[in-house]
Amino acid sequence: MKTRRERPPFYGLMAEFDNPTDVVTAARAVHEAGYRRIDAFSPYPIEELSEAVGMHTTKMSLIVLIGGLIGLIGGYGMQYYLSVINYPLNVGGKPLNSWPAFIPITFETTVLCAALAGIFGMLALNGLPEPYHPVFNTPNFALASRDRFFLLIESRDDNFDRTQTAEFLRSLGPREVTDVEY
Amino acid sequence: MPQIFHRSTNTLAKLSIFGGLFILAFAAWALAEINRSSWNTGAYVERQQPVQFSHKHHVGDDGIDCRYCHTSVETSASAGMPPTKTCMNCHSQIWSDSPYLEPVRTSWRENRPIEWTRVHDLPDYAYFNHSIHVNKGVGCSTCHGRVDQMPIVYQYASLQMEWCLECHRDPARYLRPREQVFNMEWRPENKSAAELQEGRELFAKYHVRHKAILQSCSTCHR
Amino acid sequence: MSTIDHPHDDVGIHVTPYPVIEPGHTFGSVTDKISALTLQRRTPLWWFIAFGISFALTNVLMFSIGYLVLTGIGVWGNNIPVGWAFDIINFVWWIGIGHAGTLISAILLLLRQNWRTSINRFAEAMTLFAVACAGIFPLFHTGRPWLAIYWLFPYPNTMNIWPNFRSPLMWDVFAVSTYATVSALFWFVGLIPDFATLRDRAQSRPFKIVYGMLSLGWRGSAKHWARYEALYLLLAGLATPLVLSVHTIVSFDFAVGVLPGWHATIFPPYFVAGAIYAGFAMVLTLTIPLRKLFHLEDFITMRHLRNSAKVMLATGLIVAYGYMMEAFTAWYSGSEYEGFMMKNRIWGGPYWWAYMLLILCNVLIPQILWAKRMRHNTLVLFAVSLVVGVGMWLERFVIIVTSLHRDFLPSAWAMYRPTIIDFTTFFGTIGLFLTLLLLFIRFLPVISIFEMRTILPQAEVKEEEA
Amino acid sequence: MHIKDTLPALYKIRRPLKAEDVRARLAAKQGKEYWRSLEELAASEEFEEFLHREFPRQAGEWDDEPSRRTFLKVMGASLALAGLAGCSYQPPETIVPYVRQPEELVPGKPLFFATAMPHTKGATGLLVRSNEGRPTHAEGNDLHPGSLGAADVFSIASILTLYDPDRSETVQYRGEIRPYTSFLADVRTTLDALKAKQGAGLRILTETVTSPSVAALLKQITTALPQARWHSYEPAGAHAATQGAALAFGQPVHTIYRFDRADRVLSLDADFLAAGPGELRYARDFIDRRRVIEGKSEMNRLYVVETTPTNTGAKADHRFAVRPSELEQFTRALAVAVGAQNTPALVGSAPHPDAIAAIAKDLQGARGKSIVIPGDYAPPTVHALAHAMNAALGNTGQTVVYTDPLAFYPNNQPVDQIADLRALVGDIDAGAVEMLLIVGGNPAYNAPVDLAFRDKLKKLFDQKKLTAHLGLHFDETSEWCQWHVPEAHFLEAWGDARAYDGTVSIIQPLIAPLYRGRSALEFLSALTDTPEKSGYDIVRDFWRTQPQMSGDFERAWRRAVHDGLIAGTALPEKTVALSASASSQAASAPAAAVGSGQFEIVFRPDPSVYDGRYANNGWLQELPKPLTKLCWDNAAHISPATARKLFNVDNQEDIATYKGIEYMAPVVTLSYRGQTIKAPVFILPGQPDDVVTVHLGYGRTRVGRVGAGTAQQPVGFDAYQLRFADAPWTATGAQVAATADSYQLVGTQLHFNMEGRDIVRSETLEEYRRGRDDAQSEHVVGSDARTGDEGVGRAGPGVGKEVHKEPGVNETLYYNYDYVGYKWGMAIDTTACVGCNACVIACQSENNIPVVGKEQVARRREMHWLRIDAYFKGLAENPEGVYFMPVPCMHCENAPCEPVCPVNATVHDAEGTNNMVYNRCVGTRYCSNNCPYKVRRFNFLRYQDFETESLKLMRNPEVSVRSRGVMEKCTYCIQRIQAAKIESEKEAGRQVRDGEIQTACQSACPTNAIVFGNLNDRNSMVARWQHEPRAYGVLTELNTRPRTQYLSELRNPNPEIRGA
Repeated sequence: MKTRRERPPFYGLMAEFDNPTDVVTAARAVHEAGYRRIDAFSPYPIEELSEAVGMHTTKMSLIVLIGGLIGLIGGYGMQYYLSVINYPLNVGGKPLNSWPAFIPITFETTVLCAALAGIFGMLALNGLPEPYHPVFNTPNFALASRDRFFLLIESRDDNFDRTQTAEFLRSLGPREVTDVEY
Repeated sequence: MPQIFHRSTNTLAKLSIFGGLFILAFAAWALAEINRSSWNTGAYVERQQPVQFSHKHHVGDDGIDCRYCHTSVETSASAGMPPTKTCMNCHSQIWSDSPYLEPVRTSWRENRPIEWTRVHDLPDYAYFNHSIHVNKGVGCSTCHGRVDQMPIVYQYASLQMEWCLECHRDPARYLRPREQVFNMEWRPENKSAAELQEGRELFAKYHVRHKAILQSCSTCHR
Repeated sequence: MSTIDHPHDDVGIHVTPYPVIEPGHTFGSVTDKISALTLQRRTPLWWFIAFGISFALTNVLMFSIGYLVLTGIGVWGNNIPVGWAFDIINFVWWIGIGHAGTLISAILLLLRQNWRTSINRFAEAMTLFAVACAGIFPLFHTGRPWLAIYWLFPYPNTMNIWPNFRSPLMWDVFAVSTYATVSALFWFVGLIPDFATLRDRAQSRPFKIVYGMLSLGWRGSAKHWARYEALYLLLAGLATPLVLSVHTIVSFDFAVGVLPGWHATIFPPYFVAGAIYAGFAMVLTLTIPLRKLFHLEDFITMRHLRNSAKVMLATGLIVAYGYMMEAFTAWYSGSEYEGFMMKNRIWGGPYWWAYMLLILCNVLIPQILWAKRMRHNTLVLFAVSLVVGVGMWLERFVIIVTSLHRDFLPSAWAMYRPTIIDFTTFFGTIGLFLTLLLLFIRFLPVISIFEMRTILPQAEVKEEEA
Repeated sequence: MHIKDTLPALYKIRRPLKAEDVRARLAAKQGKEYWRSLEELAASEEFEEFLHREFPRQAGEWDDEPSRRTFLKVMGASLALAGLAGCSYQPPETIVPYVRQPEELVPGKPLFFATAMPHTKGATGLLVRSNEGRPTHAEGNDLHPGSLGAADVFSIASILTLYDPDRSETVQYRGEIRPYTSFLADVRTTLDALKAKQGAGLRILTETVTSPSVAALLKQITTALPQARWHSYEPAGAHAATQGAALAFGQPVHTIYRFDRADRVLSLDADFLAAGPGELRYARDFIDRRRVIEGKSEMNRLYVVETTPTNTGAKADHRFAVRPSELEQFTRALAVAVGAQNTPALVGSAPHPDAIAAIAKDLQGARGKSIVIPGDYAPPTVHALAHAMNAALGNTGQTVVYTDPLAFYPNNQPVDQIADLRALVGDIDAGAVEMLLIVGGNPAYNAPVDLAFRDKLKKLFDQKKLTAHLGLHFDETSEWCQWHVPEAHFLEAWGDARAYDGTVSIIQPLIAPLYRGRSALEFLSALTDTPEKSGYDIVRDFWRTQPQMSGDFERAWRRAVHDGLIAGTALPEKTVALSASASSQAASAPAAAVGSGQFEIVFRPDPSVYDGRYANNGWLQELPKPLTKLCWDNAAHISPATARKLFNVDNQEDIATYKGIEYMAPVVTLSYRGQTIKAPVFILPGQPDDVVTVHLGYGRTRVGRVGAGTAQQPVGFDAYQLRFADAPWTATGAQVAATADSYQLVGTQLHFNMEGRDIVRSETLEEYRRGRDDAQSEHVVGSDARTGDEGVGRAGPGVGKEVHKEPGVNETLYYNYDYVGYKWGMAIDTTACVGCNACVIACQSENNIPVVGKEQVARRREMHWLRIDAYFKGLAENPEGVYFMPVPCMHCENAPCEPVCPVNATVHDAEGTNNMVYNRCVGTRYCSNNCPYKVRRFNFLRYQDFETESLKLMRNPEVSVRSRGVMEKCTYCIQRIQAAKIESEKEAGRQVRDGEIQTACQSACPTNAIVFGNLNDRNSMVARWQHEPRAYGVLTELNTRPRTQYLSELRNPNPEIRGA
C-alpha cells in the first residue's frame, strides 16, 4: 500500500448511482474523458462495468495453468522417485514404475495445485485481504453490497482536478458525488 | 460508513497468510528433527550401570579383545553378555577388594546376576544378527563407535531404520577385512576411491547378498 | 446473464410455469431477506430442538469411536472374509452424497443452469459436511488409526518407507483430501462477497469484525469482480473433473480387486451416477423442510425441486442400467465365480433381501417421478428422496458384504452380522452432519446473495443504441 | 453388544496372574517354583534350597550333563522374551546375564533336546526346542520308531499345557494349602499303621502304565506290602484288544502292524491313521506305500468298515458305514469268505454282501501282503476274528506281528481295567480301603457312570481316609481327595515310557518344575523308604540294573538321553497260535438285535481333547475337528436321514436355525438305561443311520479357565454320563428325542460343498495311469453333504466343464520379476494328507498364534495361519471323502493382497515370499478382502495375552508377537528360512541345502505330505514335486501364480465293487 509518499489530502471522488445501467454509462464516459485511475463498485459482478473501467484481461487462466502443471509434474515425479528410485519394492509382481496406477494421484495433485494457485492468485492480484480501504469512508458505501453502484476517480489521476472532476461527475447524473477521505 | 478496521490491519492480514504457511513448514521441520534427535533415539546418552565398568580401560588401555567377553558375537544373533564368572577370572586376583567391584563379588557370592542397563535396544520386531554382520566384514566400531574410548558406553548410532538401510543399500562403503572387524582404530567408512574399491572387492569376496535381498523386509522383520 | 421465462435455459424442454425466483423482488429485498436469516437476533425454537438432537447423536459418534479405538475393530461385526462392512459402506455413501453439491455448484454453473443459484451455496455446504463424515471412516476403519493417520501420507520418515501409490486406498487418500480442500475453498470463495454483505448489514460490532475478517475486505470493486468471476469459472472447471474422479476412484477400491462382484469395469460411471442420485436425494431431503421452515419458497421454487427430481430420475435410470449390466456381465463372462456371485446376491444367498430392497428403493419406487403430479408434490418428493437415500446405502451393502461373504473357496465362506457399535457409528455420523448443517444455516447465508442479485431482471445493463 | 463380548483371549477373560500374586506367593514360601524372571528367581533363597533338593548332587558340581542342563534351563529361563509387534515406545530394558554360563549354551541360539511324550497308547519321541532354557516348540524325533520325525497334536500342544497358568500350583489338604512335607508325614503315619497288615487297605490307582521305572517302583511297593493292591483304569484303553487277543490266542498279546509291507488293508472300525496306537508310524508307512510319485505308479488299497466317520475312513478307497451291531456280523461274513480258521457258518445275513466277496478275493490275492486291522473300540470278537483272518491270509509274521503286552500290569497279568476299577469300588463299599493314591488320571470324571466313582471318593473323603490325587490340574477327582499334589509336566521331570512297539525313551526335563510339581515316580516314592528320592535318581537307578544299559552305564545313559530312546528295548516278536476255542467263543456272542425306534450310541475319545485330559489346552480346544471343523464343543453326530426322521423334516437344513451369524444346532436328549443327557446335533454325512456318535472328554466341571464350562457357557457336554461299564464303546438300544432347545456350535468351516469348483482335484489310479493330463483331471465336485443338494457329481471326460487355464507367463504387458538365488516354494500332496491337524498345531506353536475363544470363532475370527479344508463329495447319504486340503498362504508371485495395501506393509522379498510386515501394518484389511484364498488373519481385538507371565515364557522369540489391529498370515516360517540362510552364509556363502529348512507344518506332518524348498534348484524335492503330472495350483486362472502347489488326490478303488 502507498506509504511514506506524502499523500494528497483526500483519496478521490465517489459518484453514487442506483442502477447498473447508469453506472456503466458513467464509467464509459469517465474513461473516455481520459481518466485512468478509476474504479467502480457494484453489489454483483457486471461484465460491462469492468470493461468500462478499462479492465480487459484477467491473468487467472495462466496462473491456474501454471499451478496445474506444477501439480502434474510434481505428483508423478514424487511417485516415480519414491517407488522406483528411493525404495524399490516388488509389490505383487507389479513393475516398479506402474504408471497406470500412478495416474489417479497425479490427476489429484494437478487439480489441487491448480485450484490453490488460482485462489491465492486471485487474492494476490486483488490485493486481498485488505480490511481497511479508503472507499469505506464513503458515506453510503455500505449499500455497495446491497443495491447501490459507485464510481470512483482517484485523486492521484493525472487529469484529476478537484472541482472540475466533481463537476464532470455530477454531469453524469449520479444521486450524489462525495469526497472520499483518507 | 465508518471503517471497521484500522489501516495497520491490512499488513497484518497479508502477513497472517504467509505466517501461517511459515509456521506449518517450521512445525514439520521441527518434528522431523525431534524424531531423529538423541532425545528420541537415545543416541549419545550415557547409561549408568550397576558396576562402573569402563570399556575405555578394558579395551583401550588393557587391549582386551571384544570377544573375550562378548563370546558369541561370531556365532549367534546375540553377541552375548559376559557372565559374572568372566569378570571373576581376573578380578578374583586383581582389584579383588576394590569397592567398585563389590557388586560383582556379591553376584558371584550370592549367585545373583548383575542387572546391566541395556544400551542398544532394538525394537522387538527387528531381528538383528551379530554373527552374520561380523562374518561379512562389518566392524564393531561401525555400529558401536569407538567403544575403546568410552568410559561409559553410550549408543553410538540412531538405530533407526533409515540408518540400517544406509548400509544395507550400499554395504561396500562400510565393509572391512574380516581380520579388522574387531579393530577399533580401523576407518569407520570407506571414502576414498581406493577404499571404496577395496570395499567392493570384499563385497564380492564375502558373498554379500545384493541390495534387493538386503533391503527386503524379511531380512530384518519376522 | 439470463432472465426468467426463457424457455431453453431450463433442463426441461417445454416452457415452464415456474420461475427461478418469484417476481417482485428487488436487490434490496433479496439482500435483506437472506441476510436477515443469519443476522436476526432470535433463533427459532425448532433450531434449538433439532440442534439438540443432532448434537446428542454426535456425542454418540464420539463415544463409539472412542470405544472402537480403545478396544479394536472387533467391536464391529467385521470378520474374515467380510473384512469391510459398515465402515466402507458408510464411507462410500457419504462421499456419494457429497457429490451433488459440487455438481450443482460447478457442473450446472458451466452448463449455465441459472436455476442452481438459489441452492448451490446450500448444496456445497452439504458437500463439505458429507465429506467430513465420510472422512471419518477411512481413518477409523483401520486397525491402528493412530499410525494410519500419518503413515498414509508420503512424508520423509525415519523408516525410509513410503506409501504404496498402487493402492486404491492411497488414491482415496489423495482424492478425498483434494476434494475436501478444493470444495472448501470453492465454497469460501463463493462466500466472500456475501460476507461483505453481512459485514455491511451486521448491527453489533463483534459480528461486523468477524464478517469483516471473513470478507477479506471485499468492496465489490469492478476489477475484483472480473478476476473473481474468472476464478470462479475456472474453479468450476476444475471441480467438475475432480468430482467425477473422486467417485471413480472410490469405485476403484472395488473394481481393482479380484473379487467377483467387485472386479467390474462398469463401476466408475455407475458409481458416479449413483453418487449424484444419492446426492440429489439428500438435497431434496434437506431443502424441502428448509424452504418451509425459512419461508424461502420465493427463492427455492418448485422449479428447483422439480429439476432435482428430474435429475434423480435420470441418474436413477443410469444406476438401474448399472445393476442390469452387473448381472449381464456376470452371466456373459461365463466365469463360474461371477455367475455364483450374482445368483447368491439375487436369490440364492442369505442376503437376497438386501438386493430386493435395493431394487425396490433405487429402481422401482423412484419411477413414480415420471408422473408430473408426483414431481410437483413436495411430500412425495421428500418421501422418495428418503427412500433413495436408503436404497443407495443398501447398494453399497450389497456390493461389499454379499460379494465378500462368499468368494472363491467355499471353505472360507461366512456370514456377517453388524453390532450395536456399527449402528451407533453410522447414526452418529448423521448426527455430526446435521449438527454442522444447522450451524451453517444459522450463521452463514444459506443462499448466495450476490448470485441471487444477478438473476433479478433489474440486474441487466440496458444497452441503448450501439 | 456388550463390552464383555469383545474380550476374547481366553486367559484374559478371566483373572490374569498378577505380579503381586506372584510376589505374595514367594513371600508365603508357596510359589517358589513360580517366578516372573531370572532376577526374582535367583534372588529367592527358596530357589537355592529347592535347587539342592531337586538336584542334591548336581547342584554344586558340573560333570553330569543332563542335570546341569536342567539346572541351566531354570537359570536361563526368561532371559529373552518374545516381544510385541508394532509397539512404538519401549520401556528401558535390563540385560541379565548368567552368573555362570554353561558352555554348550549360546545365547540367541536354540538348543534341541530329545525327550518323549508319554501316552497310554505308546509314547511319542520328541525333539523339544529350548530358547534360553524355555521349551518353546516340540517336534518329532527322527530316531524314534513311534515318531520318525513326526508329532501328533497332543505332543505339540503339550508345550501350552506346560505353561498353562491354570495348572495347580500347591499341595492342598481338603482345600487348604500345605507343604509337601506334611503330605509325606501323613502318608508315613498311615503307612506305618498299614505296615502291620502288610499294607492291606493300601490301594494305588493308576492309568495304564507304560513306564518301566514306574512299573518297577510299583512292583517294589507291592512286594514290600503284599496286601497292597495296584489298580489301573484307562477310560479310552484298549480293553477290547486285550480281550480279543485272549479270545484268539488264550494269552495276552500286543499287535504291531507293518503297513510298509501291506498292499491291501482292511480296517474294521480302526482309525489307525489318526488315533493311536502308533498312528504316526502307521500313517507314514501306509502313505509311503500309497504315494504315487516320481514314476512310481503302485498304490495300496484301503477298505474301511466303520461305525462312525473317521480320518481313516476319509482316505478309504472303499468305505462301508455299518452300525455297531452289524460290525461283528460283517466281520464274521468276511472271515468265512477268506476261510478263517474254524469260523462257524454265518448266522443270518451281513450288510454289503456283494462287497464282502470282492474284498475277500482282493485280500486273498495279496496273501502275506495284506492287513486286517480291528479298532481298539471294536468288540473283542471282532478282534478275535481279525486275528483269525490275518492268520488265514498268511499275514501273521509278515505284516502282522505279535509281541508281549505293551502296558505293565500287576504281576504282568493283563487285567480288564474296567473290572479292575469295579473291584476297587467294591472294596471301597466294603470299607476295605484305608489309603488310596490316585496317580494321574481323573476317575471321578471319566469312570463308567454305573460305578459312581465320584460318590465312592466322597465316601472316603467323609470317612477322612487318606486319599491323594496327583494331577496337573485341581480337577474333579482332586475335589474329593484329602490331598491334592500338583503333578510335574513331562517336560519338567525325569521318567521313561514305551513307544507303540515297546521301545523305551528316557523322558528328560527341559525346565525345572514351574509349579511345585512331582512326577508319578516321586509321588509314589512317598510309599517307599526314600520318600524324597528324586525322579532323576529313581530312573537312573532303575536303568542301571537293566540289561540294555549294562556295561558302561554312563555312556549308555548319555547315549539314551541324547538319542531319546534306549536301543534294543523294542518288544521282541513272538509266535502265537490261534486257540481252537477262539472262534467258537466268538460264535457264542451273537450280534445284538436292535429294536426299531431305538438308537445305537457310539462313544469315541475326542480328536482334540482325547478323554478329557487336554480339556484345558486352548490350542486343542480351538483346533477344528478333522471332519466337522467344530471347535470348543462336542456334538451328537447323526446321519442326514436320521436327522430328517428325528425332526421329521424333508430337508435337514431346516432343523438348524441361524441366530444372526450363529449356527444354532438343535438339541436332542440321549437316554440310555435311565441316564439322560442333552446334546446339540451335528449332521455328519457318512454316519450310519440310527447311530449317534458322541465324543468323550467334554463337559468338564473342574479343570481350569479354558476347559471347565459354566451353566451359561458350557464347554461341550459330558458323554461319560451315558457310559456304562459293560458298554464302554457302544450303547445299543438308546433313546434319542428332539427338543425345542438349540445350542450354538462354532466351526471354522460351515460349507463343505465345493460348488463344482476346481479346488481339490482327484482321480483314480486308473485315470492317472491312463496319463490324463491335469488339465482334464476330474474335479471333486459334489454336494454339500449337509444340505444334501446334489452337486455336479463326477464329471466324466467331455461332460465336465473346461478347467480354467493359467495365463502364460508372458501374457502380460508388464515385465516379470526373475528371482535369482533362492525361490522358495511349497508342494502339498493331498493324497498323503490324513487330516490329522498336526501341522495346524505345529504352526500355532511355532508362530505364537493366539487362541481367540468360542465367541470370536463364531464371528469367524480364528487366527490359524494354516487351515485344513474338508470337502465332501458325492451324495449326502454315502459321501466320499472328506477330502482334506491344507491351506497355508500361497505366496503368489502376483499376490493380489500386495498392490492394495496402502502402506506397503505386505510386499515381496527378493526370494519371492510374500512378507507380512506387522510393524508397518495399519490394518485396513484390504489385503484380506483381496486374497482369493482367504488365508490372512486379522487381530480384531487384542487376542495375544501380554499379561500372563508363564505364557510369555512359551513364546518363540524368533517370531514377533502380534498385537491388536494388525494383519498376519503364514510366512513360510520365514524365521527358519533366515536362520538357515545365515548359517549357510557364514560357511563361505554356500547355498542352503535342500531339506535344511523345514517349515513347522512340514516337520510335524506324519505322512510327509508337505515339502518346502528352493524352486530354482531343479533337484530340490519341492521342484520335483511341482513338476509331477499330479501337480496343480489353485485358482491359477486369476494369474496369482501361487508358490504353493498341490498334488491331486489319487484313489485306488477296486474295479469289482460298484460305485468305484
